[in-house]
Amino acid sequence: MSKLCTLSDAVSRLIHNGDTVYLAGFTHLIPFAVGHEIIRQGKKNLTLARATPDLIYDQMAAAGCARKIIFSYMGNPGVGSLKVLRRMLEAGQLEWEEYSHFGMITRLQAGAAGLPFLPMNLTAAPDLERVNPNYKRLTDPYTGREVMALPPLNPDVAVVHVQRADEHGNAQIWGILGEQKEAAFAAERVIVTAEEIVPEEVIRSDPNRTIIPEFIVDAVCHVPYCAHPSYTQGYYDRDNAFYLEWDRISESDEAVQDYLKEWVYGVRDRAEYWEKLGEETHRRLAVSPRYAAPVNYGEY
Amino acid sequence: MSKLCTLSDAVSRLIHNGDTVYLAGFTHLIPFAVGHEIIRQGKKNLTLARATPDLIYDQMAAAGCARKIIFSYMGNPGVGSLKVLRRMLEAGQLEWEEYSHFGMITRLQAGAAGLPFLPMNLTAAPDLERVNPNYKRLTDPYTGREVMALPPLNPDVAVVHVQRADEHGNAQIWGILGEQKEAAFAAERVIVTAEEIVPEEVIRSDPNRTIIPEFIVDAVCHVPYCAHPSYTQGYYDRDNAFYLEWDRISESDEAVQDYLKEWVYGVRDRAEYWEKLGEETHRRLAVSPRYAAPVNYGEY
Amino acid sequence: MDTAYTSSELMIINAARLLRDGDVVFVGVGIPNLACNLARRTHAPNLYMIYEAGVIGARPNRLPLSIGDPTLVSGAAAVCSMYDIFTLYLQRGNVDVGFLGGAQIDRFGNINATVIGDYAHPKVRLPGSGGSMEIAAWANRCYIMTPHQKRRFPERVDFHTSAGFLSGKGERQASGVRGKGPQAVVTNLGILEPDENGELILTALHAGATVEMARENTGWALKVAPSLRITEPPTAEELRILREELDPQGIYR
Amino acid sequence: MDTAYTSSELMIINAARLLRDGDVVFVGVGIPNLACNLARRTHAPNLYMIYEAGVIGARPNRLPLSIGDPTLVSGAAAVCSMYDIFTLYLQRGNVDVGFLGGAQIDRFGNINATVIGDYAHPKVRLPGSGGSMEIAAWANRCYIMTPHQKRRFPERVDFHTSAGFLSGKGERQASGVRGKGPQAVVTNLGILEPDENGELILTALHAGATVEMARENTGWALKVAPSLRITEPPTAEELRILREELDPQGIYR
Repeated sequence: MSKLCTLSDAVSRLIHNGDTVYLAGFTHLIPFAVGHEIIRQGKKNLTLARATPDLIYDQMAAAGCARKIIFSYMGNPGVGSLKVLRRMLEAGQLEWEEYSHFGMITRLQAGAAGLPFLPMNLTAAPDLERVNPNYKRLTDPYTGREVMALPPLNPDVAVVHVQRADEHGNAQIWGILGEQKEAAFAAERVIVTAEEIVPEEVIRSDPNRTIIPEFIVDAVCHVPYCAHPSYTQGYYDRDNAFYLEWDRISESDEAVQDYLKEWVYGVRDRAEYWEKLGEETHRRLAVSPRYAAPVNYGEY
Repeated sequence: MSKLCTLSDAVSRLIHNGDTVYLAGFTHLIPFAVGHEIIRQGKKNLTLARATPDLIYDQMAAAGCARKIIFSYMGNPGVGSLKVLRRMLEAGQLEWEEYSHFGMITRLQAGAAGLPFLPMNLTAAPDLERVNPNYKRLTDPYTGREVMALPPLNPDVAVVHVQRADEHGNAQIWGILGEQKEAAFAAERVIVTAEEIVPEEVIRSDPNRTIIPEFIVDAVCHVPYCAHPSYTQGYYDRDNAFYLEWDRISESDEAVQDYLKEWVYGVRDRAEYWEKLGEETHRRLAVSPRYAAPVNYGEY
Repeated sequence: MDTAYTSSELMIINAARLLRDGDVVFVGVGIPNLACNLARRTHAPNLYMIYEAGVIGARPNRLPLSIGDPTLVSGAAAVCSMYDIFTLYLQRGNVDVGFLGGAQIDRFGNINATVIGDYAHPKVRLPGSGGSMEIAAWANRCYIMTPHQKRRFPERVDFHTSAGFLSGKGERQASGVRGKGPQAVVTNLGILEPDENGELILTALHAGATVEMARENTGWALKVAPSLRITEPPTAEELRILREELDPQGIYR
Repeated sequence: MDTAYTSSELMIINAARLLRDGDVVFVGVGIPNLACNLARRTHAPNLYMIYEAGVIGARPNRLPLSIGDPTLVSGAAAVCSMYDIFTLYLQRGNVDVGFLGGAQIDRFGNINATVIGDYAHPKVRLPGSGGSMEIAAWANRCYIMTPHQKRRFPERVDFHTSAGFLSGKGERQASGVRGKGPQAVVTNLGILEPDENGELILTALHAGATVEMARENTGWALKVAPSLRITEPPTAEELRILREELDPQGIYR
């Protein structure tokens, strides 16, 4: 059964006001186009969960989509701080819930695995445990020593961008894997966006590459360049210049709103956004090929 | 640093009498050649751990290598029972420790992850918990409900057969993954055997395919056809005829000893074993190619 | 074509009919595998087959002879580790149907695949749980296919390898396990299904079998459903697919 | 070549010298990345670089500008998930060295990367732990690189994001965490190392820096090691590699 639909349709149908959403991707494959579509559709009161909120949650928070943020590193990767979120947290305008990276992905892993909690070794750093009551202590029944635990995180919706998927939702990723698989299995609903929609024979030629199986996927959207200014390994480079530029834009609320007006509200979809970026940017982000060595599965 | 050595050298140097060894592979990539070399070197008092002991532990137990077996399914896959192990267990000649598959791999995962235990949801089947004191109950601190737990399994040695590895030990697998990665990370020492030793550029052309990184590997051995009568995806087929034949051989201890005499003690190494199998078997197990679709990582 | 059929064919065909289009099925080798492939080729084209070896959406070109046969992998939709298959798929609740087997199935659908006799000094040492302890607990529905023999259907199993309804449906529900438990036991004589207490009762007979035959071959006082029905005989098309396409060598006939 | 050098170059070169051949290092971006790459090109050719993004054995062709830069992946030995990198690699004890940073480092090497002021009503909201809470606990050894400023070296951190020696070495040892904790803090003035109680004391000065400068820029009564040494100045070769090969655009100069 084909689950192909437009991104606008997927967001309107599967993401509701008040949902907890997880736009997955650790620096790689961040689904910016989906964040922008959520902004355009004016979704409200979302809980935005991501290990690294990155620029996309700065933008969504600035657009008024967010009620709360769940995170483990609130920085502009390689640049500095996320100034919109920082201002909102310092001003008490946004609820938050905070973990270390390992705590965050432990919650996702528990959610994906259908477990009521997962243990972690102690870290001797007490303050995050003190301020976040989700951290609990347990006694290891084998050694009598204490461990920390966290409960599952099961977002209402996970969004995962991938290099290629078939129309059923079987999806393949290479490069940095981050928490893509865990977020998809933990979530109640899954939107897959893909650089390329390929015949299922392509997916089935390399089953070990598949991260997400079709039957947990609700919508498949063909969204080339979905990840810009983040990147898609093998398809286009990270736009480091924009990450630096955002550091300046996000200095002021006015500049942020101007940015949203021009680059989010002012374009219909990702195709128009990409075209608007212009040929010089396209050239700058283009990548020459470097192929994986062949792999033979054998005809059995 | 190259870790290439002969299999005989690796077994002699890294596997000691009394060790707990984990020859990994769920039906796929079972390192039969390593089991045979362990038999030839007369290792004693081993604890043999494997989810599915398969024919190789039947043979190693028959050869007198084993003191104890740790398992979760003691069958001849697709055929019936493992008659040597069954006779020894029924006669009280071998200690054993038993799990479900999930219990077994939960122990390996805890061992690999450096955790003192991992929880599992209850199964309402009480008897395995009753006879194996390693199963313990915990109270989930979030819901107040009970869960089961198991402690880590950290074998002294894991043996993992792979399609290809570089001389440093970076190893790649495709096809059924079983518990290969978990066994390698859980173990204190790791022996990698490979169908092909390839230049590190081949491995590094496709880093997402790498299951085991070099720095946890102690020895790399080039052992083509290591897995027969099990198989290596893309390289040769499973020898179902031999799995059926073992069902007959293992009816009697005499036939088993005759088999060992001819096919284990009677050959110097795997190359001689494979040659002895003969051309008709080689032809029967040959596989025609079916390649994975190309994947572009990009030159950055 | 010979329209007579064997006990195995009868069980396979009746089990296939229990599967629903779109079901995600945890498949074993042997006759459950044939039942699933038959269902895919008849009324359930979207049946999704997954294997405890970590293979997802397999489309085998030949009859797989073990649960880890390479033909399951070539052309599959995905492969994952064993830890992932038991957590992300099974424990998370993504598996609709599991097939179970064992040496003993008792009055409440509990299964023994571990030992006959005392555990520490077994009379017969069986293979053990494998995946079945968790499949029986966490798959939404389970089915069992077994020859109808008194020694296979004791009042109570010697060893409780995987859960049916324990001592009754209430006990399973109170245990908090997520699956609904065994929904049907398909034998060569008919079909047993749990009643409202979780006790297996005779709900269907195959043409030619009788209530007396079923009772004689069951180790407890077998109840008969008021709505006892006769199963539809295998159709020529079902037999053709089974014999010509799925098991041309007749390995499981 | 200009053999004068910046504070950053001085810190990078001195940190590089602390790495040992064969170390498995959890690398961050920025100056720790440069220190590791410099060590690989000088005395530690077998340094093994891994990244919290799940990249193992990276050999970047260009200077990575974020921890998830695609140049880290192309040509790497392996890629794994974040859950795997924090469990199989870090928690399992496979990581020899971690680099840490933060807004505050206190007398016992504890680090604050979370907030200045009250947590619920922060004066300054910092990025938070990321991987550092677990790196500080579980890597065998940790190093810190930071400019030597009084506000960065308070007597006690406002928020305890990651563990140094807590209130002293005994307390860390009693906590049962596996790593040995921070082994050195490299600043633009010199190097601080933990004494037998886990208190950071001045063990080295760079040429031109004085004990007084270090004391004035430290928020606690800084002790000086009896064996205080002067670090070797950067060599021309170290500066050449850093400037010509690793950071030709001078981004981190």
